[in-house]
This record gives sequence, C-alpha cells and structure tokens, in this order.
Amino acid sequence: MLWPFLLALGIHAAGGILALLFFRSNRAALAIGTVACVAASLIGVVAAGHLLLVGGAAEMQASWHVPVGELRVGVDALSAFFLLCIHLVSGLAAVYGAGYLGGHAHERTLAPVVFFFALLVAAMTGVALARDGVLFLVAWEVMSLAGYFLVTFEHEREDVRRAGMVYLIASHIGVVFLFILFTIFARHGGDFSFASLASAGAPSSSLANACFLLALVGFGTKAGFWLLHTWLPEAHPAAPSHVSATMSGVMIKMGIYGLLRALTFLGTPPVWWGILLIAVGALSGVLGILHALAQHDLKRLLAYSSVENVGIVVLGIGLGLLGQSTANPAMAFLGYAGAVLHTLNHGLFKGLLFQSAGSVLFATGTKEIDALGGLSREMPVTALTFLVASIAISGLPPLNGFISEWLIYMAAFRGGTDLHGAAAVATIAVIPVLALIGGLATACFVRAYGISFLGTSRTDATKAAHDPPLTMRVPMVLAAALCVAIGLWPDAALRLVERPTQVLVGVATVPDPLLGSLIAITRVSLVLLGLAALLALLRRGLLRRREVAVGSTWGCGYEVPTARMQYTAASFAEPILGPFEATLHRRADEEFPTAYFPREAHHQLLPGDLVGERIIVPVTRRALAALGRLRIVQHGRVQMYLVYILVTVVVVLLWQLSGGSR
Amino acid sequence: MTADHADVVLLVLVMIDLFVVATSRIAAAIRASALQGFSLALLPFALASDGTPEHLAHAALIAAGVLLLKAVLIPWLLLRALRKVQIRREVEPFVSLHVSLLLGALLIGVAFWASAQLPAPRAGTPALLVPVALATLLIGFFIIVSRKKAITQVVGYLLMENGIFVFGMSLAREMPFVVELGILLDVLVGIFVFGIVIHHISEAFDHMDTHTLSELRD
Amino acid sequence: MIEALLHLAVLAVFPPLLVGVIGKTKAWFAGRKGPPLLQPYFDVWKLLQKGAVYSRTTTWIFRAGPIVSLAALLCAGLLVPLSSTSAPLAFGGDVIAFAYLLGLARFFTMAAALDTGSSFEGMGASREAAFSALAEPALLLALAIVSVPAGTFSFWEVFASLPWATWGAAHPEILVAVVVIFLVLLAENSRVPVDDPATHLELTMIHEVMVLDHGGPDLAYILYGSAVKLFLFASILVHLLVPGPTAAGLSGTLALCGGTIAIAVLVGVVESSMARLRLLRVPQLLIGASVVAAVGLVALFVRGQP
Amino acid sequence: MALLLLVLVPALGGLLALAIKSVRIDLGVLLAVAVLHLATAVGLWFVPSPPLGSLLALDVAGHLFLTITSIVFLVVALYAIPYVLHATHDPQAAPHLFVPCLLWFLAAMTLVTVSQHLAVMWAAIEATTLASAPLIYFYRKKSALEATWKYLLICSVGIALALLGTFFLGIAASGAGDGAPPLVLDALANAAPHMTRPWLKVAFIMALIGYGTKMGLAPMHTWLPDAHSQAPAPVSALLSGALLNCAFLGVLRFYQVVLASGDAAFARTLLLVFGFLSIGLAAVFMVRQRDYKRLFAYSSVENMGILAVGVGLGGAATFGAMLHAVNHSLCKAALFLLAGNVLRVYGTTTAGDVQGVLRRLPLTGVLLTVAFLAIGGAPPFGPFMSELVIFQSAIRGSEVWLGILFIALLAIAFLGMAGVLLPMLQGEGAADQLPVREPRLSVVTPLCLCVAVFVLGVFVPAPLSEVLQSAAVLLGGGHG
Repeated sequence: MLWPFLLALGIHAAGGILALLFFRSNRAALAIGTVACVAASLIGVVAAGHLLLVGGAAEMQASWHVPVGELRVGVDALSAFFLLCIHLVSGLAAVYGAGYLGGHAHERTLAPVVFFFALLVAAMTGVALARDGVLFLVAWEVMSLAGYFLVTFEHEREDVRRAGMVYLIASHIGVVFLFILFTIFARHGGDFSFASLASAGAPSSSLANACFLLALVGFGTKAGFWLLHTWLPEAHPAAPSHVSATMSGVMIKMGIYGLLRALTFLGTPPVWWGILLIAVGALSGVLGILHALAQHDLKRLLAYSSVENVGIVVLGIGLGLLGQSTANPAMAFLGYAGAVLHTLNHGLFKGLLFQSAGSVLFATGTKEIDALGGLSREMPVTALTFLVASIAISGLPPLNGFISEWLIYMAAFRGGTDLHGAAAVATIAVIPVLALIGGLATACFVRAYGISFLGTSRTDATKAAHDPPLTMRVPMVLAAALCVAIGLWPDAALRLVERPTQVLVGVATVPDPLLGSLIAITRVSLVLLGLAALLALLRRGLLRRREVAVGSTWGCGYEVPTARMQYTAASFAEPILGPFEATLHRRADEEFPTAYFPREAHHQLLPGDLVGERIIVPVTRRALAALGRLRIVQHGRVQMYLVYILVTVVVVLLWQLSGGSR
Repeated sequence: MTADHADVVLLVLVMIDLFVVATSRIAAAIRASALQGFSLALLPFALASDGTPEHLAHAALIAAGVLLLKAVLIPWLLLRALRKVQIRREVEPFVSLHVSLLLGALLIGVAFWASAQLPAPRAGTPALLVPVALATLLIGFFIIVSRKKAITQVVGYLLMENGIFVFGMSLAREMPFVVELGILLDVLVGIFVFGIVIHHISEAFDHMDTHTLSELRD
Repeated sequence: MIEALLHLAVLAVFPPLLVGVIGKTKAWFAGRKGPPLLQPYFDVWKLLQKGAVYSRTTTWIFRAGPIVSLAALLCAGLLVPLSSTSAPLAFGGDVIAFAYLLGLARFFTMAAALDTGSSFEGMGASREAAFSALAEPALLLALAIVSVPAGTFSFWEVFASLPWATWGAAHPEILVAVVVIFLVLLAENSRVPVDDPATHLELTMIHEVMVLDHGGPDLAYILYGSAVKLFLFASILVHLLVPGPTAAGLSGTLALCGGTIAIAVLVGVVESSMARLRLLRVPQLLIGASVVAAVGLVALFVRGQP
Repeated sequence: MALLLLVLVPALGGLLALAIKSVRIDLGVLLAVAVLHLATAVGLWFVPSPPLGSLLALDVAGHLFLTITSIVFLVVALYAIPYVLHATHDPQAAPHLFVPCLLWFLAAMTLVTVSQHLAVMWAAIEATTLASAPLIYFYRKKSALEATWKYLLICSVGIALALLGTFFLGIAASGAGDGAPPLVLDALANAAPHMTRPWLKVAFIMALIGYGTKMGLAPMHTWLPDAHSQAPAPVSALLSGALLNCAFLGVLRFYQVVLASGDAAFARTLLLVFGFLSIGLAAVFMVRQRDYKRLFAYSSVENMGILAVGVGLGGAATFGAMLHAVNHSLCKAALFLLAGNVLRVYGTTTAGDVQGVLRRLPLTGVLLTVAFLAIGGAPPFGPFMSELVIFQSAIRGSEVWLGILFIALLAIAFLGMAGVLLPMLQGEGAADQLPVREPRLSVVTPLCLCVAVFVLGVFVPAPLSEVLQSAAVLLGGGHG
C-alpha cells in the first residue's frame, strides 16, 4: 500500500515543476499547481485513511547510487496519520491559496511560490515516508528550504527578509542536531536504515539519553518548543496566509513526528524523559498562550498560539512516555492518543484560523486587531469560521479541540491514580496546567474574535471589507465542518489515532471504557445542541407576540458612544496579563498628558519576546562583535602575511620535532 | 676540488648574505646576489669532485646554467628594472641596518642550531652545506619581510632561492638535468614577471615601497 | 426513568430558590424584611413576558449568547448526580466535560458582551476572562483531590466511593477541596468578595456589567443560568460534605436540596459579613486557592493514595 | 605521447595566440584547445597512455584532477567569449595577454597533474603562479596590481618552501641507502619505509605548508581573497575550481610517500589541524563579509579545509574528500562566473550595494541561489553528499567531537554566506533597474555546472564512484 503515497508525492513534485515551466502565465501556473496539489492530496488522504482504518504497513528499498548506500521508503500507521494531516491541511490550503494568490497575480510572477509550496508538501510527504536517515535528512532540509522561500515570498519588504533570515538560522541550527542524531543512529545500527536501527535494539542508556536530548533540541526547533520558538512569530506572519496555514498546521508538526519516530528507536524511556517533556510542554503552553494574548497582530497571535498547542501535544507525549516507563499501557495510550489527535485537530483549526485571518487581511489590508471590529457584518462566513475555530482551539465542547485535550486530561488522571512519587506529581500537575492553558486560550480567542469581528468598526479599513471569493470560502467552511465532525463523533476520530498510537505503545486495542466515554461525549454534545435549539425556539416563540425595538447600546447614561470608546484588544488583555507581567517582555511607548492644556498623549504596549530579546539577540550581538575583532588578522600588509607563514613553519617544526622523534 | 673547497664556497655565500643584509644600496645588494650566483656556480664542481666523469659533465652543465642565469641574466634584469624606475636607491628597511645585521647573525646561529638538530644528510656532503643553506634561506626571508621596497624583496626572494638551491646541490646527481633546468627557468621567469609587476607598481604608485600596497583587507 | 425525570425537575425548578435564600439571608443580616423568597421566580417570569430591545451594533452572537450559555449550564447540570447515585449523562471523565461546559457558557457570555461594542461590557468581559482563567486550575485541582483516591474521574463514582464513615481521618485533603471549591463557587458566581451583584456602579461590576444590554427573555435566561450554576456548585459541595445524599431516592434528593440551601445561607452570611475585594486583589485570592489545592494534592501523594 | 600533447598543445596554443593580435581568433584558439584538451583527458580514461619516461605518467588521482581541470577550463573558455568580447565592465582591461596566459595556465596545471617527478611537479606549480599572475592583473587597477603582487610574492615564497621540502625528501631518501632513488613517486614510495624519519617529517611539513600556501590553507591563505576578488570572473573560477586542486594534489603526492613510509599518523594530524583551522577562519570571515567575491574566496578556503580534513580522517572520508573536490570545483566555478554577471551589471563587488538580483538578472539570480545552496551543503546537491560522507565517517570513527565541530563550523559558514548573499538576491532593486538581458553563454555555462552539481547530489554514476574509490585507496582511504 505504498504506491498511492509515492504517487501523491510524484504528483506534488510534477505539479510544482510544471507550474515552474509555465512561469510566464500566472493563471496557468496557479491552476496547474492547485489542481495537482488537490489531486495528490485526495489520493494521500484516501490512502492514509484507508491504511489507518484497515491497518497494514509497507516498506520498500530502492538501491541508489549515492555514496551513503541505498534509500528506503515505507509507511506505517504513524507515518500514515501524519500523511493524513499533511494532505488534509495542505490540500485545503492549496485551494485557499489559489484564491489568495490571485490577489497578487498582477504584481509578481507566482510560479515560484506555487513551486515551493508543492515542494514543501512533497518534502513533508518524503519526511513521513523516509525509512532511512539520509532520505529523512534530505527531505527535512528540502522542507526547511522550501519553507524559507515561501516565507520570503514578499521579499522586497525588509521585515519579511529579516523574518526569513531568522527562520533560516533557526532551522539550520536545528538540523545540525538532527545530523548528529541520525549519524549516531547510523553508528548504532550499522547503516542509516531505520530497519537495521530497530533490529539493533535499544542503545545503551547513556547513548539513548544523548539521542533523546539531541532529538528534543533538533526537532523542538522545528516544532517550536519554548526557548526554541523565536522563529515562529517572525516567520508565520511574514508568509502568505495559505503558507502560514500549512507551516503552522503541519510543517511544525513534522517536528512532533520526528520526535515520536526517534522515540520508537530508543527503547523503554527513563522516567525523567517524560517529566522533562511535561515541563517543556507546560512552559510552551502557558508562556505561548500568554504571549499570544499580548499580541496586536492577528497572525503573530496565531503563531504564538501554535507554540501553545505544540505545548499541549508535548504534554500528551510526556504522559505517554511516563506511561511507557512505568509500564502503564492504558496511560501511555491515552497520552499518545491525545497528542496525536491534537496534532490533527490543531492542523485543522489553526489552518482555518490562519485562512480566516488571511481573508481579513485580504479584505481589509491590515492584521492589526485594534484596527478592525464589527467585521461579522461585512464578512459573515469568515466570522463564522473564525468563531468555530476559536471555540475549537479553546478546547471547548462540542468541537474537536475538546476531545484531544480530554484525552490528555484522562491520561494525566490515570497517571495520578496509578503512579507514585515524582512521576505521579508530574502527571497530576498536567491537570491544572491544562486548565490554566484552557482558560487563557478562551480569553485569548474571545479577545481575538470579539475585538476584530464584533462591536463596531474602529477604523475605515473595514468599510469596504467583504467575504473572500468562493475558492477561499470553500476550504474554510470544509475545515470548520471537519472540526465539528470530530467534535461530535470522537469515537470515529479515535479509530484514526488507534493504530498510530499502537505503533508507539504496542497496546492491542483501545481500552473499552474509553470508547464508552467517547460515545457518551457524543451524547452530551447532541444534548447540548438540542437544548440550545429548544431554548432558541422558546425565545422565538416568546418574542413573536412582543415588540422588539432596536436602539443604541446602553452607554450607562452616555448617549453618543463612538467606535473609539470600545474596549481595545490591549485593554482587554491587560487584567489577564497583569499577574504574569514578569514572563512577558513588553516595552511601553507612552506620552503622558502634560501641562494644563495637554496637546496629545498616547500609550502603547509593544509586545516583545522574553527569550528573543533577553537571550538570543544579546548573545548573537556579542558573538558577531567577537568575530568582527578577529578580522584584524587580514590587515593587508604582505610582509606580515609572510611572517605568518614563517611562524607557522617554526611552530609546526618545533611541535613535530620536539616529540623526541630522533 | 674537494668537499673542503665546497666549505670555502659555502662560507663565501654566508658572508655575501651578511653583506646583503648590511648594505644600504639596492644596486649593491643586487650585485652581491650576482656574486652569490657566481659562487653557487662553483659548488657543483666542488661536490662532484669525487664523482665519475659523467657526474662532472652533469655538474658542468648545471654550473653553466647557474652562471648564466643567477650570475648574469637575473642581476641584469633587476638592475634594468632598478634603472627603469627612477627612485631613491636606498633599501629603506623597517628596522635599522645595524639591528638587521645583528638579526642576520642571529638567524645564522638559528640555522646552525637547527641543522644540528637534524641528522646529517649522507656521507660526503660538506659539513656546512645544510647550515649555510638554511642561513641563506632565512636571511632571504628576513630581507623580504623587513624591507619596504618591492625590488629589495625580490632580492630577498633570490637569496631564498639560492639557499634552497644549495640543498639541491647535495642531490645534484639524482636530479635529471632537465628538471634542474626547469627549476632554474622558473626562477628566471619568476624574476622577469616580478620585474614587470614592479614596473607597473612604480608607474601606478610612482614609488614602489609596498606598505601602500595594503588597501585590500577585511 | 423516574430518577431522570426527578433530576430534570430539580434542575429546572429548584435553582432560583437559592438566589432568593441568599437575598433573604442578607436582608436578615441587614435587619430588613427583604424581597420574598420566590422573588427570583417572579423576576424570571416577568422578564419572559417582556419584549426586547437590541442595540444596532449587535449581531446574532448577542442573541445566541444567553441561549448557548444556558444550554451549556443545563447540560452540565445533567452530569452531576441530583436525583440518584448517577446522572443522566454521566460518563467516565465527565468532570472535565463539566468544567469545559462552564467554559463554553463563559465564552458566549463574553462574546455577547463584546458584541455590544460598549466599553463597559468589554471591561466586564475582560475581567470575567481573567478571573475565570485563574479559577479554572483551582477547580480542577480540587476535583482531582477528591477523584484521585476514588480512582475515577466521574462525579457519581467519586461521590459514591468517598469513604464516608471516616473521611476526615482518611482524607483530610478533602477539606482542602471543599474550601477551594467554595472559593471557586464565590468567584464563578460573581459573589462577594470577588464581585458584588448588588452594586450599581458599572465600573466595579464583573458579571452584571456583561449583561447590561440584555433584556426580556434573554435576561431571564441569564438570571436563570446563573442560578443553575450556583446550584450545581452548591450540590457538588453538598455531595462532598454529606454522605451520599442521593443514594436514597426522593428523600435523598430533598436532602441534597436542603444542603444546597444551607450553602446558599452560608454564601449570604459571607456576603453580609465581609466587603468586596479590590479588583487587583482578586487574582491573588484565586491563585492562592490554586496553591492551597496544589498543597492538598501533594499532601495526598505524600500520604500515599490507597 | 598523449601526455606530452596534453601539456604542449596548450603551451603552443598560447604562443600562437600571443602571435595573433585579433582577439576573436584568439578566443577561437582558446576554445579549440579547450575542447581538444577535454577530449584527450576524457579519452585517456578509455585508452590509458603509457607513462612517458619516469617523469610523466597519469595515475588515477592525477587523472581525476586533470579531468576536473579540463572540464572547468572548457566551461570557463566558453564563458570567456562574451566576457572578453563585449561584457567587461571596466574599460581599462588588458585582453591581449588574456588568452595566451590562460592557455599557459592550463598547460602548467596539466603538467602538475601528469608529473610523477616531484621536482617537475614543483616547477609546474610555480609555473601556474607565473602564468596566472598577469591574468589577475587583467583590469589595470591599483587594487588588482596589489593583489597580483601579493599573489606572486606569497605564493613564490610558499612554493619555495615546498621545493625545500622536495629536496628534504630527496635527502631523507638518500638516507635510505643503496644509492638514493630519484624524486620519482613510486621509487620514493618503495624507499619510504627506510627513510630517515626526521627528514621525512620535515619534508612533509615543508611541502604541506608550501603547497598549502598555494592551496589556500589557513593561515597561509592570506593572498587568496585578494587575488580571487580582483581577478576577472573567468580567472577567479579557474583559480578556485582548478588551481587549488592542483596545489592539493601537490600535498597529496607527499602524503602518498608518507603513507608508504608506514607512520602517517603525524601527517593526518597536521592535515586535520590545518583543515579545521581553514574551515574555522573562513567561517569567521564569511560572516558579515562585505565583498561578495571575497566571500566566495573564503568559501574556497573553507572547502580546501574540508578536503584536508577528509584526507586527514582517512577511511571513507578520503572518498568523500575526492567527491567533494569534484563538487567544489563545479560549484565554485559556477559561483564565480555568476559573480561576474552580477559585477558586470552592478559594477561593484560590495555586497551592500547590490540588491534585487533576482529581479534584475532573473536567471543569474536563480542560478546564484542554487549554487549558493549547493556550496552551502544543502540537499539535493553534490556537496551535501560529500560532506555527509566525511561527517559520518568522522562520527563513526573515534573522532565524534571532530565530526560535531566539523558540522558546526559548516553551519556557521552556511549562515554567514546566506547572510551576505540572500539580501543581494532578494529585495527590490531601485525603481529604474529593469531586468537586463544577459548574454546567453554567460548564463548557460553556470547553468551546466549547476545541473552537474544537482545530478551529483541525487546520483553518483558507478564509473565515477569507482574512480573516486580507487583514488581514495591510492591515498590510504576507501569506503569505510
């Protein structure tokens, strides 16, 4: 069952190259790229879905004339699941992109962005299919580079170039660790292939620890764990929205995939791995969502919330690890299942959110939340999809976000009841952390949705706004529908994650009570909807006979409220961020009213990134300065150059001959 | 002639080195290098003395080549170049001549010490060959790095070449004449190209001291 | 079947009474006669009769707000055992569903508030968001304290399995849970010391200010919903404090209601005996609650769970 | 006989070109010789020619480098046609010596690859210096003159040390008794076990430092950025793509002898030290480099370091080094040719003054991106594979930390290069800067090189890998 995936890969690549050949006509390039991507994605989704529901795995190896042996590809449930995410999200994004890029058609040739998008998807497919280190690294690097060229799509803008550079540096540093990791794997397994690695058995504990840490950093950089996340809030806003959707929806998830894949080779994990991952997840989740709350730029906000969601996934993985290391398959199953399902869910609603934000940008030309407002009138569809995604990403029933978080809660609870000592405390700690994340996420997305879509418009940027063209609306609505579907039928969703989780844990089947609970959740959701419908009908019935007046908002006595009197995003976030001020790095740009007749005054909080501005920027600056000082060596005086040579000769001679080699 | 004669020649070489270090006139330095070339030409005979006739013939050929190039052609080239560029004829060292003289002596000492560290090449090679070769080499190097004017640096390069050539002498009989000739020709062409470049430099910068030649840097 | 109907009946009818009880208690402390005990019912009924006035700026979200939040709260009410040992929609892990249904209700209340475009309602929404985000961990921690020893994450099983005879001795942590949940109750239901429902200065309000613009049936839904919320928290407390009230059918149900009334009185006492905290202090209170709960949980592990 | 032709044809061609005054005919000669040379060099793979006396013979390593040189030369010759005819951005150029010197340069390099006698090889390498010096002074500018002067002086002095090393080897051999062998490679290899160690050591050290100067190993590399940045594009391409390899071959010859002597440990150590020094120093200078041609020059230093490291590590790494020599020659030639295109349009080598190449010179821009990614070691291009081979054999061997240091330095170099090049490629040029038509040849030639590099990245033909393999074996390495 490998060929459909290879076929999809081929179609992606071919579509990209064809699009490149038709670079003279934007419409042609766009059409070719989109059609190819959609076709390939359909194949991929169907094949992956089939494999996930029916089961099975395949592997094949092509002897290949490269110095480091032959290449192997294969697919198992884990790969299949991520292939499902990849093709689902990027297929939708491709359709959306066709409409979105149409807006740029007049100003630049689109063939490159189409090509690199196809290349990105193809490379991600390659990563998921790779069964040996070399192919994995190649696909990984191609993926990162394609991502770079997509981020710098509008490279005439200074900030975009800078974002691209940050992205490039981050991903390149990350890949260094992966090189080391996979070469150590190769050393352990005898060659680069995963098969021989698996047959070589689990490495010694010290080696396993080293590999684990390498994987954590290497893949964590891509996935955007806290401390390694700083490229995300730069790159995602810079990229065109369908690209941000794909990058945030699936590309960063390849980091998760890599981590999971690496873990399958490392044998039974020691307890501290799980605890460490839980710590990382908690940090990423809480700080990620707090930074998201502090943002004024819609896409930056979404980028930070990706950090948060990756944190949630990592919490799940950490619980899974703890379950494995304490031989508690039920807990491991719950943790991994939650993590894996949340990757899919996040792919769906984060993709949807980026697409909706893109539509807003498309319609109003701004991403500033405080410049928007009242959009739900001009853009009803976008408002609806954004609302659905917001509820989902806040983890609220009856949508899909709730399901995955619920699974992780259950895992944490299982651990709390079954484990002892530090492990138990760590697992139970997940519960309040998740609760806090959930509460903050709700606040964050009520703010994002409410300020930009509700109330009245704050600037005239929104005056001419309107819903995007059909090509952009359809994928948005589809994604929203999927969010609802997973939320309403979680047991079906569990079927999807069952086999991948088994790859990780090795449990035979789903624990029965779990299925029961999931079906019960369906019941709860349906009851919820039923009650809502009932109450709505009742209300309508009551109001039918009464007169319903329309007036202006109650201003507590003040009769002429203006749009600028509305609560802004900044003021909304303030009481929430207050207790956490220390973790943020915000600079206030303010001018207080002075004298008796103050002319003007303003106050603005510029959100910064603690890690970025306190650690990374100073360190790099120092390093560069140090390097700069070294340049004096090349001073241009030929005599001194010759002296270098003489000195070298003397030093080397003394060194080599002093060794008593006479 | 015998190996002792060789030692005499070698001593002459060292003295010429010291003179080149000490002199303040470029022309004098060049003439000294010519003299050194001449005495180099004697060396093959001294070394081939115990050898068979064809060794002698070989030595004669080499000597002829050396004489022609190092004693006549190259000095002539250099003097011509010197005449072409109307410049002050002083060498303009970075360090004063007395100091450089002392340093030269020091370098000779280093050369002798170093050659003492190495095992003797083989039976029959003159005792002074290795130290003198090294000394000439080092002094040539010293002149290159301690002089401002391009042409003086060429002289230094010439001295280095001579020093290395002395080593070559000790292998003379293993070396096919073609190869020797190749090496000599290289030196000749090298000096020729140097001359051209110096000419261009003097035209471009209307003087040829090289510390203005340090615009290219990072 | 009977139990289910009884459950629905209790959920549908009983909650507003608690609001009346609180009112009475406060009035008694103030030495006033106070509104009649059934006043909340009258209010709801009157409001259901009225028409509605909507602001120009509002959209369907504003209208959906009260509906969805009431629906969510009632749905949550179907997870907590009221009439029997179990509950109509109970399942393994319904504790989380309960918390998140409350979250859903909050989401829509806040969205509706923001929909009016009024700065006051925005302010209320942001405060609500802030405080509930801090209350959430405390609530779940407290619930974890009681459910970890029970080895289940479902209300009815937890309540059924609490070692009643000597719970104080066996699990003093439950005391912590009770205290914390009571604090959360005050916060979630916007009572003193977190919020003052009786205030008339919008600037100091939290929950009330969010619903300024609602009127007619919408407001009725909201009032009723908040009563339900209060009732649910109260009944959870009762379940923790009193040995399995609902085990014994109808009488048990009555016992539960009695217990909730007692809680309501307690709330009234608190309200009349202490003043409202400064807004800036509220987060400290809630974080404190979480910390206390965490301590309780750690104590549980240190003592080793069964 | 063919060997002699390989050397003589270019040399005589040079004389011919010198005699003819017409530039066009000169270029014709250049092209003809280049084609002929490549044909012979390739042909010799199929019909090996007998060694010519004891001086000239073609072993696999020499033949490999000869072929690389020949290929690069042909490409450069093609590129040179539009470059010399109408594209020189600087009026005061001196084309009349251009073609002859190029041809002599080729002759000298060929001689390096085919000579078995170390002294002959030395003479040839010195000859390359002399032949290429006038090429660097193609543009009659003070800076070019300075670069030429430094190139001449530093390389001559360095090479002089190499000659000394050669003689030392002779002395060491003469210590081996039974009438010292001549300075022919196999004879030396046979005598190696009996050589007097100190002389042997000193000989290798001298050769390493001497030829290392020419090859651009730090800290003797100082001439390289100046020369490469001042020379016209085709010459820079040749210097980096062909000449450095030849100097490397010089080192390798001595390494062969040391290997034969049995204790090569010290040589490996030295190669590693100089290799890492070069990579590190180059990386430092590539970060925030102001001049893009200097940037490429430093990248050459880095890559020479990689070659040294590869050979020093031995085992599979040697194979990787050979492969990398091929990759680097192709990439770097392409990069310098493309730099020539950029320079022609923008008229400056200051990276800061160049922006929006992708907009103004779309083809050059794209190719430059590709070549940059390739030389930076990004898949799916050749250098990625060769560097991966070297890296993994380091990790697999006992030198785990060396491997980690290696890849870390490569990452720095890549990022440094990216930091300079990407801002040039991207961005809006000034408003008036419309896309420019580029001469077909000056784009097609780098294109071919890029394609070749790409092919090597995804697929190394069996015959080639056999050749590399046997070359590696010759240098005491081979598939680990």
